[in-house]
This record gives sequence, structure tokens and C-alpha cells, in this order.
Amino acid sequence: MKFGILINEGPYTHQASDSAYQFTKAALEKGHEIYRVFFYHDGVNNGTRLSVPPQDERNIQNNWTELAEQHDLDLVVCVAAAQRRGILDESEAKRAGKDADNIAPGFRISGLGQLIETGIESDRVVAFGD
Amino acid sequence: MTTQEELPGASGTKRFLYVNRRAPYGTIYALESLEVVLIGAAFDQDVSLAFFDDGVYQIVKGQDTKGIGMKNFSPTYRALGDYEVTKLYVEKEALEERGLSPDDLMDITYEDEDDDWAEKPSIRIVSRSEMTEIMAAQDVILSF
Amino acid sequence: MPILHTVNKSPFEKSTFKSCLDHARPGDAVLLIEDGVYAATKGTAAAGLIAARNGDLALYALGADLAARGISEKSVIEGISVVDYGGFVDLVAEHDVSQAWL
Amino acid sequence: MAAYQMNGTTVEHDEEGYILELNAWSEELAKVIAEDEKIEMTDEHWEVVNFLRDYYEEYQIAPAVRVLIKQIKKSMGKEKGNNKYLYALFPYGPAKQACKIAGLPKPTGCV
Repeated sequence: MKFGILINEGPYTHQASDSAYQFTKAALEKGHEIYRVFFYHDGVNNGTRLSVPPQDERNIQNNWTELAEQHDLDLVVCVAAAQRRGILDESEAKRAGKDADNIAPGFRISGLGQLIETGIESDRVVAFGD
Repeated sequence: MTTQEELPGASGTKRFLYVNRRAPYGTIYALESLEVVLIGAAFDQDVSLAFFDDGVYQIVKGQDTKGIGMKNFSPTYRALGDYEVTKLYVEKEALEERGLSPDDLMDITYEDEDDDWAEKPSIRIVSRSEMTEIMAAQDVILSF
Repeated sequence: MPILHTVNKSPFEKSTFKSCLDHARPGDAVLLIEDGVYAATKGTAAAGLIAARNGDLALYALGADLAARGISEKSVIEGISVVDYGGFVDLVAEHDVSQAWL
Repeated sequence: MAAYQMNGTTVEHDEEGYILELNAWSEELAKVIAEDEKIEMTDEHWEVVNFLRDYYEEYQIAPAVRVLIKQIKKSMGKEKGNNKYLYALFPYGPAKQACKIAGLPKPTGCV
């Protein structure tokens, strides 16, 4: 079955991203397909490569990047929500005249239409948030 | 009310319900939910909005945000008709619990193309049990 | 079409769980995750909410979230099934729609 | 930060030319922005720009292009409410270019 995952909160403050990660792993283990993981609201903050959590804590962003590499996941950060919160890729940074970008490997920035498409194309959409 | 008939879900389209349960301004969910609805309107799906719990506060009249330095996005709900989003279900019990009546809500209307562009109300007041039936009739529920 | 409802809020902090139960139809499933699992414990002020719907709703709690919060399965209200993440995945697959009560 | 120059005053804009302070908009400024876009403002251009400003004033959003076209069709007629007419006036797109001249926020273009 094809699952779409929606994550509405950033890492560390809420459990949402951790729950979504565990769910996604379990779904993949059961042989399901993950159509897309969409990051919205503060969820876009999961896509920064600049976080430096203590070594004895899980690194949420790395977890997603690695899972994406292993399973060819499509991790999409909403552009409108990302612009508000300062998550930028190279072309967005350039367009906005900012001096740096911070998107993590495995993530891409795209439009909200990608969320609607996830709803249309997936058999199930599961949301995690606050 | 015959929910199934009202939400046909023609071939190739899905029934999307956007559930609004949170008040505006205190958190960004209401605003960013509205942004999803506006973008989603371009996809020609069968779209409905549900307002219950604190979500009913999103569409009350007389919002004035000058003093808090935030954008007043309540007028944007009145543009939903232009985007062909015409089904806004508001729960009667949620209004009553908050001391509100339908008169406290903004006038949100749409022009019915099939009826010589007659202006019709988009807000439909439903009971809690009708709201549960509306939720049960969807293909995708996005709750913000 | 039965819905899978997920609730992640403590019933003592927010009215989300109550609202979920008020909007769930007989035959729907409710899965408690994250802080939502506090609603699954016996002898709390929220136990009455569960008792009122135990039987006409299928009730579940995520084991990993119970364990993380020091709630032993012994103290989970009878009628609530404890599932792991794989069980969560199955519940999503078995129900036509998921509604997250965020 | 780049800025438009107008009778000795400057109005800052972003990398793509959208003004940063929406209250700084005036018809004079619109002409300056239009010039920058290589557009000479005619009555027809003003009609669309004013329509956008009115729409924004009422609903707090710039309409999506298809909504803009539908609304213009309704208020100004079929010969104006179509893609061809609007793109002839604003070659880089009515949403982007006309919004810029109208001093509205950049459409987020989420689709």
C-alpha cells in the first residue's frame, strides 16, 4: 500500500517527527511504499543540516537523511513554510539574496501542491504534529 | 442532510476534508491551513472545510489585529468562493459551547455558476452527528 | 467507512481526546500515541470517557509510548489493545481514512 | 538592499523587485516599477493593477491567476478576462508582474 506522511512540527520540541520516523520505518519493513514525506508548519525545521544535537541523543535530521538514502524516499519541505522559518536551498537562498543555505541532504524544497498530490496519489495519509 | 449525495467524488477526484479545530493568531495552524486550501483548490478535487472545537473562532466577525502586529487573514475566507471552495461546514454544538451563534460568523458566500451566478451562503451549520457523517464520507482528511 | 483516529494529547491538558470520542462513530478505531497514552491508564479522571465508549469503538494504545512514560501494560484499561509501530501501520492500512487529532 | 529611486526618495525592494514596505506604494512608484519591468502603463494596465489592489484590499490575498482571469471576465468582460489579453499586457505573467507593479506581496507560487 502507498502511504503519504505529513509532519507538522519541528524536531526535538515535539515527538511528532520521531513518531513519524518510527512509523515510516515500520511501514517500509512491512513492505509498504512511502509515496512522500511532506514537512509543513514548523515541520520544515526537520530539514536543516545545521543542527548539532548532543552525541547521546538521536540526530533526527540525520535519521531522515539516512532513511531517505536507504529507501529512496522523497522528503519535501514546503517552500512557503520554509521561507518564513529560514530553511533554504541554494537556489532559494540566491533568489532571496541570503548568504547561506541550510537544507539537509535528501530533502528538497517544493510547493504545497506536493502535499495535495500526496493526498491524491497515496492510499493513506498519516499526519504527525502537535 | 444526505452527505453521500452532496459529496459525489466524481471519477478521478478525491474527497478532501480540511478540519479546522484551532483558533487563529495564537498559533499559525489556521493561517497555514488556509494556504493549503487555496493551493489545493487548483487541483480540482472535491473540497470541504470543517470548523469545530476552537476552529469556529477562525471565521467570527470583527477580527481586528492592528494591536497585535499580525496580519488579519480573516477576509481571505471570503475569497474561498472565488476558488470554488463552497462547502464550509460549521458545527452547531461547537458554536453553542463558545457562546456563539451563526450570526457571529462572517458572511462567506459563493456565486453559483449553475444558477445564473446567484450568491449563496458557503457556511452550512451542521450538528455534531452530521459532522461525524461528513468526516466518514471523505477520502483524505487533513487536520491542522 | 470506519476511520482510524489518532490522539496524541494528554486528556488532562487538552480536550482533544474528548472531542475525538464525541466525533467518532461506532465501529471507528482510536489509537492513543505520544502523550495520548495517558488516557489509557486505569483509575484516572479520564477513565470515564473511555468506559462510555469501550465496546462500540476499537481502542488501541502504542506500546512504545506507554513504556517510555512508565505505564505498564497491567495498568492499561481492559479493552484497550496495546500495539507496536507495526500494529500502527496495520491499523492505518485497515481503515479507509486516518484522522489525526492534532 | 536594492531600491527604487523616485523624486529623491528610495523604496527598498527584494531581489526580484517586490517592494518590502507595502505602505510605500503609490501610483508614482507603480510607474517606476513598471519602467523597471519595461512596461509602459496604459489605461488597460492600470485597470488590472487597480483590480489587483482592490482584490487584495478586500481579501488580503493576491488572487491565483485563474481566479484573477475569472474575476476580470466577470467585471470587465470576456475580451479582457482571458490569458492572452493579460499576458499581452504583462508578458512575464499577470500574477508575478502585475502584483509587483501593484505593490502586493510576491505570490508564494506554491503549486
